[in-house]
Amino acid sequence: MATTHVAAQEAEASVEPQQVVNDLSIQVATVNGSGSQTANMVLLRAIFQMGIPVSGKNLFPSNIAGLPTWFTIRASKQGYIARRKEVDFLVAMNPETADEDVRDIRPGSAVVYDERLNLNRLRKDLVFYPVPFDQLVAPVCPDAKLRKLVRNMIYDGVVAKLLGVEMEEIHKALQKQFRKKAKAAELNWNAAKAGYEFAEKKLPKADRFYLTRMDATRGKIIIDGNAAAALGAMFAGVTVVTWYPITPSSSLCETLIEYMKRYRIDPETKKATFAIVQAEDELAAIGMVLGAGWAGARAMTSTSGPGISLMSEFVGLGYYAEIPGVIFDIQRVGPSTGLPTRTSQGDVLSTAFLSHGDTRHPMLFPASVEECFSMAIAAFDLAEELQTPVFVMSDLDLGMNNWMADPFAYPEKPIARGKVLSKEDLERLGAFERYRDVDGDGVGYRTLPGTDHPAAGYFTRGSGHNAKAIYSERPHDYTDNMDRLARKFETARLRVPAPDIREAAGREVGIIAYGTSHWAVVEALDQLRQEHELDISYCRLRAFPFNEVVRDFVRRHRRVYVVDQNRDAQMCQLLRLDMDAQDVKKLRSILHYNGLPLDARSVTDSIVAQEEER
Amino acid sequence: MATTHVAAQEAEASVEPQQVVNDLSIQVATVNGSGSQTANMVLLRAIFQMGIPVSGKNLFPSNIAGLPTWFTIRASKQGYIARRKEVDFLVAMNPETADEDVRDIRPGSAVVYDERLNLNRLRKDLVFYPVPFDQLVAPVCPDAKLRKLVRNMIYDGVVAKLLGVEMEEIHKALQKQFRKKAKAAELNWNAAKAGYEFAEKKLPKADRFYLTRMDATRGKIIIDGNAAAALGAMFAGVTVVTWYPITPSSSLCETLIEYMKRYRIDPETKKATFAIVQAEDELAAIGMVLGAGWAGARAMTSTSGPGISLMSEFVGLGYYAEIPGVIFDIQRVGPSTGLPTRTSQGDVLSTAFLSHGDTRHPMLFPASVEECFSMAIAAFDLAEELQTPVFVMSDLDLGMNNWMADPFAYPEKPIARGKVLSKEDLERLGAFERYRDVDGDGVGYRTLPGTDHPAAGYFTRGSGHNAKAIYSERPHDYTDNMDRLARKFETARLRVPAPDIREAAGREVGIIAYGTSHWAVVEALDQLRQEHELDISYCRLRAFPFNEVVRDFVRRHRRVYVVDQNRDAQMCQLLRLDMDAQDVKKLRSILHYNGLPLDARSVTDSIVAQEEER
Amino acid sequence: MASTATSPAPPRKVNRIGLEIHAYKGNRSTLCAGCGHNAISERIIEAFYELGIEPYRVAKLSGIGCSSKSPAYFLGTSCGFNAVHGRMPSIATGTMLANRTLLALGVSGDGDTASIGIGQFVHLMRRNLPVIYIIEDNGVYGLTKGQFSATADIGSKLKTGVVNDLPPIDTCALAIQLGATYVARSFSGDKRQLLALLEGAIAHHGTSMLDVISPCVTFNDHEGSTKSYSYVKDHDEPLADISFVPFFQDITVDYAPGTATEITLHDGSRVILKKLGEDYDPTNKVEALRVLTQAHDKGEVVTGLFYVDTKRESFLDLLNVVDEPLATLPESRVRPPKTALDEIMEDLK
Amino acid sequence: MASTATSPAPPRKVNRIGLEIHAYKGNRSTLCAGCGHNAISERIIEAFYELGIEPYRVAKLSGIGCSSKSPAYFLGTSCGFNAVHGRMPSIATGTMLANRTLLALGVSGDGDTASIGIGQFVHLMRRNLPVIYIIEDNGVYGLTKGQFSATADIGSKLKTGVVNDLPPIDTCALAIQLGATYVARSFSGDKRQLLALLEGAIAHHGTSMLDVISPCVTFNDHEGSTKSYSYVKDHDEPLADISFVPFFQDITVDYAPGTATEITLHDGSRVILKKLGEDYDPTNKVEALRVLTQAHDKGEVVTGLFYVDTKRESFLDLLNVVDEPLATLPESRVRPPKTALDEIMEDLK
Ligand SMILES: Cc1ncc(C[n+]2csc(CCOP(=O)(O)OP(=O)(O)O)c2C)c(N)n1
Ligand SMILES: Cc1ncc(C[n+]2csc(CCOP(=O)(O)OP(=O)(O)O)c2C)c(N)n1
Ligand code: SF4
Ligand code: SF4
Ligand SMILES: [Mg+2]
Ligand SMILES: [Mg+2]
Repeated sequence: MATTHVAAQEAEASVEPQQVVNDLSIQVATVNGSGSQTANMVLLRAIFQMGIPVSGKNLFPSNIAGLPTWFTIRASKQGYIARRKEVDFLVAMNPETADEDVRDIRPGSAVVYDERLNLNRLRKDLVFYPVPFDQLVAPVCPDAKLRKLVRNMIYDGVVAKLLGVEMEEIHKALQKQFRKKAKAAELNWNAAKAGYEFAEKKLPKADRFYLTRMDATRGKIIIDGNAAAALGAMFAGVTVVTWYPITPSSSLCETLIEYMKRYRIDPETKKATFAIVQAEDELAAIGMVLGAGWAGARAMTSTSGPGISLMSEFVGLGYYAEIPGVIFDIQRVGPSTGLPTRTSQGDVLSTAFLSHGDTRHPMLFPASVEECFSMAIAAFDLAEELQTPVFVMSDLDLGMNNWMADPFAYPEKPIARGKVLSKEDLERLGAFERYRDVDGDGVGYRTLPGTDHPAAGYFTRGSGHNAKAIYSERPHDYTDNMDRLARKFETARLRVPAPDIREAAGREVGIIAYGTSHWAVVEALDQLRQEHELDISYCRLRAFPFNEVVRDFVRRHRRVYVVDQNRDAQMCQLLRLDMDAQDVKKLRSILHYNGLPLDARSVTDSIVAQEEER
Repeated sequence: MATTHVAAQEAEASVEPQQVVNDLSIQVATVNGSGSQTANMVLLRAIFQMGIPVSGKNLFPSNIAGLPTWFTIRASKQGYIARRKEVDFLVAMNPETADEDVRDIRPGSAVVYDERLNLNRLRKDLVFYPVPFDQLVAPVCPDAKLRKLVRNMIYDGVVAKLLGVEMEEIHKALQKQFRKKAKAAELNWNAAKAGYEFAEKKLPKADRFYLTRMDATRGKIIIDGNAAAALGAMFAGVTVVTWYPITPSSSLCETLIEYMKRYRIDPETKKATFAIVQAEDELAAIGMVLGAGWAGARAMTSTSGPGISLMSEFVGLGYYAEIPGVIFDIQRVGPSTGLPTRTSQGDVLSTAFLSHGDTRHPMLFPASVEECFSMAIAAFDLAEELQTPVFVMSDLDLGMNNWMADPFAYPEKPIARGKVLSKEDLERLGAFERYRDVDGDGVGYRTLPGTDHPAAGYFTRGSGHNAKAIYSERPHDYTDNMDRLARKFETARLRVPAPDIREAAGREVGIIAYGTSHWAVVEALDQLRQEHELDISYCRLRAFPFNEVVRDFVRRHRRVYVVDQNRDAQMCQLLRLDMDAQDVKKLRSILHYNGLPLDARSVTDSIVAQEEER
Repeated sequence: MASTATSPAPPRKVNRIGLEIHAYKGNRSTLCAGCGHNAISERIIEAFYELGIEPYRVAKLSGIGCSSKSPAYFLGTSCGFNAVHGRMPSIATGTMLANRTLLALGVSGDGDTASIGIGQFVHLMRRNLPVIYIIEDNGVYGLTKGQFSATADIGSKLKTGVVNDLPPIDTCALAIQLGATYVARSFSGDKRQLLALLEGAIAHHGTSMLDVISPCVTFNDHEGSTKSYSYVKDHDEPLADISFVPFFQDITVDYAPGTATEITLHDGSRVILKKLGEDYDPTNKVEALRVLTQAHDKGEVVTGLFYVDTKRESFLDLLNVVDEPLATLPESRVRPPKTALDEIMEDLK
Repeated sequence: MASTATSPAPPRKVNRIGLEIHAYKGNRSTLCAGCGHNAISERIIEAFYELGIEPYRVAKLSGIGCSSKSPAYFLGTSCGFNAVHGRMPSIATGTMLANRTLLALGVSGDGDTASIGIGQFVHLMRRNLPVIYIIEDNGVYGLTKGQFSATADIGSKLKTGVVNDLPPIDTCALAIQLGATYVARSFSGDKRQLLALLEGAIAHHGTSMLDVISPCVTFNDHEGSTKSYSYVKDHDEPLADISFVPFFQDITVDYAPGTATEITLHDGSRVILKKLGEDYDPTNKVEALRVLTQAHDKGEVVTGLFYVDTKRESFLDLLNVVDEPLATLPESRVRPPKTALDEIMEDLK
């Protein structure tokens, strides 16, 4: 049980005797379906409530119960919330993976484990804390069936004692977690206490990791990206929602249902100011979105890669027939029988050009839960202003993990519904031409079915029409229309959210990233500055098509690293297509595609290696 | 009826008094469903039989009967078979478009028309030949119901007389067209003769266009690309064919059915050595192909853009699960309610990256009917050797129009079925690992279901497996697999057909084209040389991914024009992604996207303009 | 004789909302002369005219095919959406979700519905969404030149000689089994029956599914097919003659009392069935399926209103959406106030 | 006492082709303990063992879902293909086209079949392709954590409180109507009935569709759902008890003579139905639909073999393909000779 210092296997992993405060990763290894989620959330929340920045990442299998799952909590006084590769504190609850889990961690780390697993036989360079879970759980949980569940709360107590998490915060977090279920809260609290007391008596502190109160989370919230996007959609005034269940997207619509039932029921009639439909599949889901968008609703669907593929034909129709709609793509590793519970940014390229023919689609790339909220709102405005399907490209890491954030700001701008002509407009104008580019921005005016004016009706189809929406196969009508659509995409370029740029002094090297890579990148930028004296500019893409600002960024740097969480450098490819030809050679790729969220060290190492190679 | 020479409106269209021999375009304007196809084919064939190179292009509407349709026959002593914009000889049978048809043609052209249309009132600078069709048809066709049909053959006779097409060849062509239907042949022959005789008596030659026998078509065949591809598939030994009707792809499988019924019935059992299934839709069609490919059949489907979009998810599975299959994409203008009867190369980019996740697919680009045949065969070999879906990217122009060609060469190489382990192999080896890269080319060995050996069975799914095909979610198994798939794509690069290169002396300017653009490009190269003294190198792409040879071509030229029949420069974009970064700036685009086949003049003009701008 | 005074125009014939029949027409048809689909378009024009429906209230939705083109040929001032192949049901669903005050008229073909579109068809029927779903059923793919669809009869032969050996899908039997609440079959040439069925469908509140045998004169007018004009003329076995009584008119239809089953529709209008030969009760699902299954097995075409259920709630009722169109609710009703966001944020702290 | 001589192993229990039951097992299941799907896997293992089918002849095909994962847990040495969601039928069709000597065993879920997959389901049934199609039917999407599928009962409630208000799709009624030739329903916990039905399905030549109620213990084991274990135990109303007599064994099943209907299957084996309470004739389609429609309307679960037709030709027969696997025909039989090409070229000149 004693710590044995051994010669470090790797230089940077060498064990130092100093205390490490508010800077560690806790990994809890369990099997899924064992109810450990509650214990993990309580631990995460308790640390958060102590004012320490945290993030939690759940690595779960594509099955319902019985397979290994890992939950990692990172506490970071610097506020880093990216995944960290290294584990400092392991809670080994899963006999099946315990040996490997123990083998993989750095020397000097600590291991809390079920004493029957005898893990301390495995290594000499770790701190081992054996816990007799069965013994502890029996007295606090008389109902044998529930013990499996309650065991988990015991490790919360043990970890709390060992790391210095305040038990009042555990208690508060438990209350929050269980809300009105007082009995369950009580049971779990007793278990946590039992763990705490055991550790107090039997587990002398032997590792160097500590958590102590600070004040860096005051006023902040914890939420996952899907819930944040759901809130965004609700405050965007969404009226028609269609979906088909798919991990990791389901929770977006499921959370939306909860919120809408609460906040979007007409107070007088008690009727819903929305319709949410679980469709029979993704083809139907997108079809309903287009039908609803055509008829004037703010319509959306949410899915993941397989659904995006199935929506291809319809999305192309949406592009050509110019119908608004918002599609959330919570990206995961492809294909369906791939790794559906692992994160990826693998749909970027195929979504940009989704569908046959000359099609291209605006995409927004939220990096944070705040942006899940604000970009959901922006996406609805864009879709209606541009009259085209708009994609919000989130991912499993953002969508399903819990993130710390500032509370979301209430939208300032009123809802922008684009160029829709009412009965009164038509009375004034006398007539309208659906596909005439009156304003030079490529966007025509539309009417909605049900508009009580004889000139309101028009016939919608793909590209086979002239400016008046009359059937036409004439070559010129076709090219005119296609050129207008191209013009509209140039309008999109100006309207989508601009990138977020942090300029370094030298302007020698730049980095471009998007979505969840952001968190690893900001940490890597610090590492590069501190460890390698490399000061690098950063351009965080927030949308496709790229604004001129992105081209300028590439223009004024010598080398630009593009970070992609996919194998094929998908965003880098899109940039290659869009940057000035002479700048293409500046682009280099940093790729990460093992299904785990990106970590800062991988980015740093890759840049350092490529800079040295140069 | 007399020719009036007026000042030419355009310089190059100035009317010269000399005879023009074996170099003209005949355009027949009719309504579809009026049975003019036969008359047009007979005329085309008759000219062909006179040894004059011809091509025929049918411009038809997306409807069954009653809308305008145009058939253009080009006869060219130089052997040019691309579409030519200019019409020299108009047969105006459609009252609805006649005025416009007459207005659009060049001064000095000739017009054969129904005298009741009074077209000669419209212009003074054309040669008009009025024909009293109703008067002529009655005596040769007593059955009034058939007269609408037979009228068409009258213009064949008139045109034959006026241009000098030999009536024996018309007769021979008629026989060929009607095969055993002697009565129909007879009726039509009488109509043609009536037209001929009328012209002989009443229409003195007043234009300058002539056709005379030459010897440039001996031994050649006439066939459309879909029939050629069908033959390729049959001689490739296809065993499972699934399809869903869609213009312009349907005739591929429909012709294949005809040929297979004739040549692929087992002589002893009278049973079929193939299965052809009309599926309920394209999702089912590709699913059946993958099921059959997995079980060891040479399987194919044929479709067009909307079908490709619907196949997205399954094609991604095919990529990851590594299942052979051949998909013919007879491209048309997108989307479905677009211009389904117009040609396009609009699916190139989306097909290259079809499906979510990191996917990419080999594509072959036939330019000719010969290549429809040979690339169909190559595609099956490639698909099985690479164990992946392979696309053959044809288009409406190639697939549905009639093309002159040399007879196809019987395949020299035996069928290549790739790395399949038999029962005997397994007995020798003892075991196998489905996804182990034994040969370093990224391609593993596979077994087929039904192989009588206990080690033969394995479980197929997407990317969630290790080298032994065992379920795995381990990050390393995933990246290993993805890296091997990337390696396999590098193998594809070496195995796909190499481009066809004709090098100019100067190596200053190059042109890259693919598919049906070829015919306009070769003619444009002559125009550029003759009219502008520009000697340009030509690289005809035959496949994606691009071989190193393509990169070399771009490397050694200063400016490279890429010809695309789509708005978004799709092939140019793929090249931009793949060329050396410093060469990207050499790429320029020539775009053509009005739904009509590309013509040489457009290419020439575009290059000249861009070269001057430089 | 020449007079400069213009004589008063003869009184125009108008419907109850003052519109002439012209207001219900569309573009000139580009379908083949004699195509059954054109006859159906004419009946649609009549039905909407007779019932006096404002054209702006109608949304015409279709998939792809000759049939799916036909919405361009009626109700020219209504909005229309010619979508993608086989997916009209989802477009119709979205449209009605966005604006429940619309009258959705979906037109599809047998290929569009029974082949590629059967999945969306099944689920639309199951939902009982308020929509009129017309299948213009010719047993072939007209627009792609005559391949068999999934409603082609066993043994029917294409002009190319190909014979169909798979049983046809009976869309009426399916619709009934799945939950549609107004299910009928008619023939494009049977003016009276089709008009009455259409008017009943317009008045019905829920999914109305009309399978209309509509011969393709170009590709399917040959012996052996029940969808050819001649076959239908000979074998048509009308199950029940129905006459529709719109609720805003006096009952003027003449029918033999005592042999009638009267059904009251959601809007108060009623459909009256005249019994023909047998006592057919269109509220009996089991019996409807029996009739259809037996006819199917015999290869017979039975026409009439097979099943109607006026009680089952429509999908929009189940969803409990507000009465106004969701599409045009003002911001105040679709964006919750700042206090709501504050409350939620507080809860997440 | 210690002996170096090894005592002879007890005689292994083997089936008619000399294989132990072990040869029919698969990987350890990763489904939830108590999941109905696991019980079905066990019956599949037994059925193939008892009939003595060589595992290499079986192709296991599935879509996506907990149910679709289960093929990994039986017949471990057979080839398997876990494809995409809702599209197992097309994969199965392709597989059988490629190699008609295989025995295709498709496993799907109710979401996989009745929601996203209903289109391919309909067309597979219509084709009567030789395949065993098992729906492991729990009324929910297990793998995505418990949303309703299209077979969920009206009124059943999710753990989240959401109530289903759409009628369930009856896959058996559909299959019968569409042309499947062996259609049955069972319950994962009814060992005897399920085994017998499976054995009958294996011996049947055509599409065998088995809808097996298979409770999801994690997401659907609650009151109000007919797919929960407790509900089924209480309401299960066996229509007929069937015992299977494989053709390679003596008839040893005990059943009351005089109350039996015997059906001879394509391969000569026979299924015997024991009448329970009423005189049920599984060759009568109309009656089958009546029973199912009435049960459906009453919300009852009826189990047994509803319909069997041993005469209808299978899709492969209709296609008239050679007896050998197309997949492995030698080049000489699939590439016509040069003379053929010459002839064709000549014709095109
Ligand atoms: C995804 C897709 N596949 C195929 C087609 C080609 N296509 C157009 S119409 C049609 C069939 C139409 O048949 P049906 O619905 O019966 O209509 P009909 O023309 O007979 O009235 C097909 C297959 C298409 N447009 N889209
Ligand atoms: C195209 C697509 N959409 C959604 C999903 C997500 N998904 C996986 S399994 C499943 C439902 C499975 O339900 P069911 O078929 O009833 O199987 P069960 O898990 O209940 O056995 C869904 C929706 C997917 N894999 N692919
Ligand atoms: S092809 Fe057939 S379905 Fe199409 S318009 Fe002509 S007759 Fe009608
Ligand atoms: S979630 Fe339900 S269906 Fe899935 S394995 Fe568990 S019990 Fe079975
Ligand atoms: Mg049809
Ligand atoms: Mg299920």
